[in-house]
Amino acid sequence: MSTATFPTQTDAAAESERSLRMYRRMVMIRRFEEHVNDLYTRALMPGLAHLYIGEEAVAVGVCEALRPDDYITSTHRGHGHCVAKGAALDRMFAELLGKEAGYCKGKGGSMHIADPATGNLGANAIVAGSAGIATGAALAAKRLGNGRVCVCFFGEGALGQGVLYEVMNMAALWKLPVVYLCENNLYNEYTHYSDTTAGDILTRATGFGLRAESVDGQDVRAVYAMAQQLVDRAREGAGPSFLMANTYRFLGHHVGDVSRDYYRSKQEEQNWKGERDPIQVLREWVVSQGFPAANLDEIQEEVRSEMEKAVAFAIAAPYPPVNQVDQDVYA
Amino acid sequence: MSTATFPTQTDAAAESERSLRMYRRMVMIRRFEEHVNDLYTRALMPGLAHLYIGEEAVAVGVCEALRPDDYITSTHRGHGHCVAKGAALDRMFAELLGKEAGYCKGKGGSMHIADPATGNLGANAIVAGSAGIATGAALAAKRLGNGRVCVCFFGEGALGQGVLYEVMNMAALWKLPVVYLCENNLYNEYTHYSDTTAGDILTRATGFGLRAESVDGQDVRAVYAMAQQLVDRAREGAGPSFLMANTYRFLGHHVGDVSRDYYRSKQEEQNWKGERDPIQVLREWVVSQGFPAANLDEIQEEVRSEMEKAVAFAIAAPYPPVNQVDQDVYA
Amino acid sequence: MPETLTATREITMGEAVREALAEEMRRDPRVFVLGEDVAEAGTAFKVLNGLVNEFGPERVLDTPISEAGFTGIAVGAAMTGMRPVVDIMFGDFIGLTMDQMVNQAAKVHYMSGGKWKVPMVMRTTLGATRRSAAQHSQSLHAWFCHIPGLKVVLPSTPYDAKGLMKSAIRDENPVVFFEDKMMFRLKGPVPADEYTIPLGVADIKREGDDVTIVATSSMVQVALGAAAMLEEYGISAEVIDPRTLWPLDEKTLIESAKKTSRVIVVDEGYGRYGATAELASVIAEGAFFDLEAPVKRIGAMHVPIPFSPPLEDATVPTEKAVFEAARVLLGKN
Amino acid sequence: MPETLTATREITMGEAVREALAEEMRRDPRVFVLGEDVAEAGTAFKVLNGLVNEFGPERVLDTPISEAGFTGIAVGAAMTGMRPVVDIMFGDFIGLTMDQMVNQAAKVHYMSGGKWKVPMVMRTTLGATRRSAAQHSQSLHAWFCHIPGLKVVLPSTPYDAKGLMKSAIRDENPVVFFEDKMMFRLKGPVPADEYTIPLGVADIKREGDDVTIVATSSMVQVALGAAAMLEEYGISAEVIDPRTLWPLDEKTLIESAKKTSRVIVVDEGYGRYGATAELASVIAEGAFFDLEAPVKRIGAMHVPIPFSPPLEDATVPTEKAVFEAARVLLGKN
Ligand SMILES: Cc1ncc(C[n+]2csc(CCOP(=O)(O)OP(=O)(O)O)c2C)c(N)n1
Ligand SMILES: Cc1ncc(C[n+]2csc(CCOP(=O)(O)OP(=O)(O)O)c2C)c(N)n1
Ligand SMILES: [Mg+2]
Ligand SMILES: [Mg+2]
Repeated sequence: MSTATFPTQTDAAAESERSLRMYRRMVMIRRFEEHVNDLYTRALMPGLAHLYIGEEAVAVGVCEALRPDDYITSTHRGHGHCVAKGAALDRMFAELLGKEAGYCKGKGGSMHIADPATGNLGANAIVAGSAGIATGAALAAKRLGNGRVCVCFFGEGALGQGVLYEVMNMAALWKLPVVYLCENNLYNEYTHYSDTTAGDILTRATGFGLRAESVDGQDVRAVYAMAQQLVDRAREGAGPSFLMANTYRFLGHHVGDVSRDYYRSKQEEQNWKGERDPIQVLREWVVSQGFPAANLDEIQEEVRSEMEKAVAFAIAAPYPPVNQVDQDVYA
Repeated sequence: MSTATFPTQTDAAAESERSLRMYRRMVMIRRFEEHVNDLYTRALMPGLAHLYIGEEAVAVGVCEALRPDDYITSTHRGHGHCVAKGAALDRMFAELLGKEAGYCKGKGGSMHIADPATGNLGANAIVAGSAGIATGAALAAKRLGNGRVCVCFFGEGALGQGVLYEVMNMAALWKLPVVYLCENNLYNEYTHYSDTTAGDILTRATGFGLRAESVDGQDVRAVYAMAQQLVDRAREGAGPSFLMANTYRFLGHHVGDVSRDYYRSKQEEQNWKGERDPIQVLREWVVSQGFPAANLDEIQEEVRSEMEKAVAFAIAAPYPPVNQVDQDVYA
Repeated sequence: MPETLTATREITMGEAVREALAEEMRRDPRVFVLGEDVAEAGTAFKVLNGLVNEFGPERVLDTPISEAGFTGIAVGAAMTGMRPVVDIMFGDFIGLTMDQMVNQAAKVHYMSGGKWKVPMVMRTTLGATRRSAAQHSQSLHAWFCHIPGLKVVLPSTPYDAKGLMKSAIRDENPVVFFEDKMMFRLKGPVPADEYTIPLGVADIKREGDDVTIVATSSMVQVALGAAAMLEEYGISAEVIDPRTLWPLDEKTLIESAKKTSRVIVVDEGYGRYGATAELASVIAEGAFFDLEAPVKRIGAMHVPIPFSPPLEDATVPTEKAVFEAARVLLGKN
Repeated sequence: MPETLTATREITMGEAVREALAEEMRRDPRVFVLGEDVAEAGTAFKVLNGLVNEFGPERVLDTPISEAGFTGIAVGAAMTGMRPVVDIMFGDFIGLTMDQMVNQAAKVHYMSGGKWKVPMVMRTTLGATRRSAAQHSQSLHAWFCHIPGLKVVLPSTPYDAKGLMKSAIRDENPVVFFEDKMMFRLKGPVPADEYTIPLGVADIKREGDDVTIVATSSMVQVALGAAAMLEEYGISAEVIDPRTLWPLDEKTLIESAKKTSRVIVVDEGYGRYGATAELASVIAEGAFFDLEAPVKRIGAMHVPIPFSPPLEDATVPTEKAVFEAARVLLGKN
């Protein structure tokens, strides 16, 4: 997990340390999602699973710019955000399997992981559903003067929801420390975003008084650099911003979405996977900096075994007793 | 009421004819609202009344650019729109008094006047509540190929409502013949719009892919000219637009809002009333064109007596019988 | 179901809905569908698969993720000559549309003194046990039932779904049509010939003498299952499906209650302040002096719907719960 | 009301609400109000007049006209250390907030396995007869009552309003607080000393033996008026105000029903699928064998609320209607 103590990018040692940390996080997310796919396919995981594979650089680059006590809100495609913000893998898997040891005691599942300890206000299964929550957390941070920033992750599909503009307007009026992080992976489910999004996305944000930027969402270093600017700015009281990270989900909208030809070509998928894999992009950069590839492989290995332990923990964990069903309705 | 057969502005005779027609309409609205104020103060009118005095040029200039079968949607401050679109005064007053002879048989009242005969889809007491309806009417017009255009009137307060952006996005995607007409009278009830509106209004509309313009809302000729452009454009299939008319309500948010010092100065009101009265502005122009002021006075006189008849009709009209209360719930 | 049917096939509930839409779209060019991923994707539940091929993308219109916006657009289009069918993927999302449905769609006709009409249908879903958690599992139809100006339909079989959908589309009013997500693959007999089912007529799904089970949507199958179990115990249960909660066929419910003198009402909405309360009240009002016991209400547990399978299962009314309630009611437990 | 009160003044319901807010804002710096025109204007109903002078514009925060957005902001602020009181000017506008209230506020605690809490209050209004027509007159509290995770308060006197508002603000859950627009000027005794009223405790507004009238909010005064009329006919009516519809004090309702054996439930929401159905069902379930007749429900007529005064008046339950219902129930008509 990042802490606010790292020096600036000019420090080469810190930069390579950061790169390795981000590499590890991205690999963690990738492996996590592969296990989810596997658990799902083996009918061990109930419900639906929306995988983040291909988009890892966004969550990791952004969360690298955050303090542990900063807030995030997440989406139906939220595993990556949770991992990037520092969630424990075993408790995440347990939640996905509906086990009592999960982050939400099994009550939330894949789409609702929340964790006060890592500032995770919760994934949300309503598209744009957390825009208000994120903005409110920023308002509270400002009022309480605790210096926290909130990042509101959402897919470009959320640009269809009016509530997003309502809260961006208020965030701008009140100069709230919030970054609206639009993960543009080109598709709202099975529909290309150009069929659902008129005009120009960044101009929209500018029109509501936000600083608006876009970034290559497959380049974790670029994401980090831009996110850090916007987070710093928010923390300093300069107000909200909007960052569009251009990315791509390598797999289906959810695990069951396997025949995708009717909405996008295999060629398109191949291009992204082959040329724009965020893990590969970072790996190439790291190696180009003279860092031995073996260390990266070691990271991969470490993550692999960590992950297997976490999965085993979750599989072995018990379901919540049925009498817990009416607990936690009221505080 | 306008018809589409008038020649362009270059035709001087037509232009002066149009100016007189617009003058008459503005005076009608002014007189109408004065009577409303009077009826309300005399406790003859139930409920609340939101007067349009000061903003007459907007409704009149815009509706001058519309065909009789074009649609409008209106707001809580809707009397002006209804009159401008050609509603009968007696039935309007009757509705305001809750009488059976009213446009809605007394069921709607001041905030819900609707009239298929003049293409009035209805006033709406939910801020931005008719944005969806207006856009849907434009969709139907396009599908049915009837060449109609819809103008969606709303106050700048409606810019706070997300649904407006949702439907503007769809209107732009589908190139619908709709004009979003923002009447910026500077206040959302008792709050200045700059306290509720971040960024830049026209940039917002541009960001959603709409052609965006603003116009002096006190100059009915300017409003008409700009509206005609945008309406023609919509009718030709070039898609939606957004027009902000800068205007001012001369009186309170509603009839009971008499002590306004806490949110705006008397000086501000005086400036607008003294220098930017839309009726006076047009009168000066008409006179400057060599048209005798006596004719304008005659119009005033005609409107006055027409209005008195309409009010008398409404006062004399009976309430609906109570057994009508559960009629019209279902079609 | 009518007595004489030629060429009755077994089709699924999803197919029945699709057929209804396709037939009405052929019959009436003003009918069109709009919603998220309705076209090529045929909705998240694939219920509309293929419609876009026949009718094209203008009549099977993909929208942005803007439930309030496109519901509002449907209201306006309905007022001005079209007959839109709005698709709201999950019933949980109706919260986003309440202003459009309740302050606009439901009131336009009345507020305009009967001048404007809003002939539209909102199709949406209800039902839990898909492990979809609290925001994708609710059965919120009670909200709409509360609102004058709306009609509310909850089909429980393919036959009903098709006939009721056709009536909903032809209705001159806003109609909300709730489909149980878990029943899309349920098969049942559906005539190949054209038919409609009027809104406001309950259906006796099973005749019986000892106890009346009034059940809606997903709960009809549950009630029938319970009735079968009860039969083994020598208890004869009548199962009644109101089919439309508004208009409500009070007469059929009350007559059955008078006959059996014991009534259970089962609905998958939350049990408190839900549809069961109205149904129970209507029955109590109409058959009070014939009832041997208070109407027994069974709804979803009053908790947000949990993800974990054993917890989720505990929140939904089951055959066993209905079976046991009936035995208690009859003093045979 | 407690027995021993020092320094009880007569204040209006609006003043009582304002006092509650002011006291809680003094007590707890995390409490703040947000909504449209709440600051200088003190809300459309002037209930918050002066608050901004004491607490400043950050704690009495004017918002844009964005009900969904600022309700969502309140949810997030509540989760992260603040205690927001959201002001929704007219209860008719809650349709815009349903997703935020129901899918977010109500479920955050449960979905997070009890980790996050949402201590917020939504203040809004109900009640007709202001000639405000169909979009500004509704009493839609039944929607929220249906949703697990929310609490719903409907005060009927200045005393209750103050004590319940203070409890609502201190509650760790989302609470929706409905105030009757027509009662803001109603005066009543309110102690100067600090007090709170727990949520979930009904209040017997008037004791009686022959018939129980359960009434909410605006209808409590109507019920008391009817009770006075009944008294002249020698009928002794008990008037019970549940005060909170969730949690619901079932016991008090049922005990009174058992005592009088005849019950009327009056609520200003639409009469179908509304609060009266649940209250009647709870009473029927708990006191069935003591009831002489079915619980009589009286709600608003099932029509959009009309503007025209004679029509609007016909839609709202009146003293006379309650009086007559009671006489019918007692066979004394
Ligand atoms: C309010 C709402 N409408 C519809 C859905 C169904 N839905 C789930 S994900 C999704 C697409 C979201 O697209 P995007 O925001 O781009 O996120 P992505 O899946 O691409 O990460 C939709 C329509 C929903 N969950 N919530
Ligand atoms: C959804 C909704 N929220 C709040 C209100 C209360 N309200 C009525 S008019 C108004 C201000 C509207 O301002 P604007 O849109 O600028 O129109 P104007 O009154 O200036 O013409 C408000 C907040 C409402 N009617 N609907
Ligand atoms: Mg996407
Ligand atoms: Mg304004």
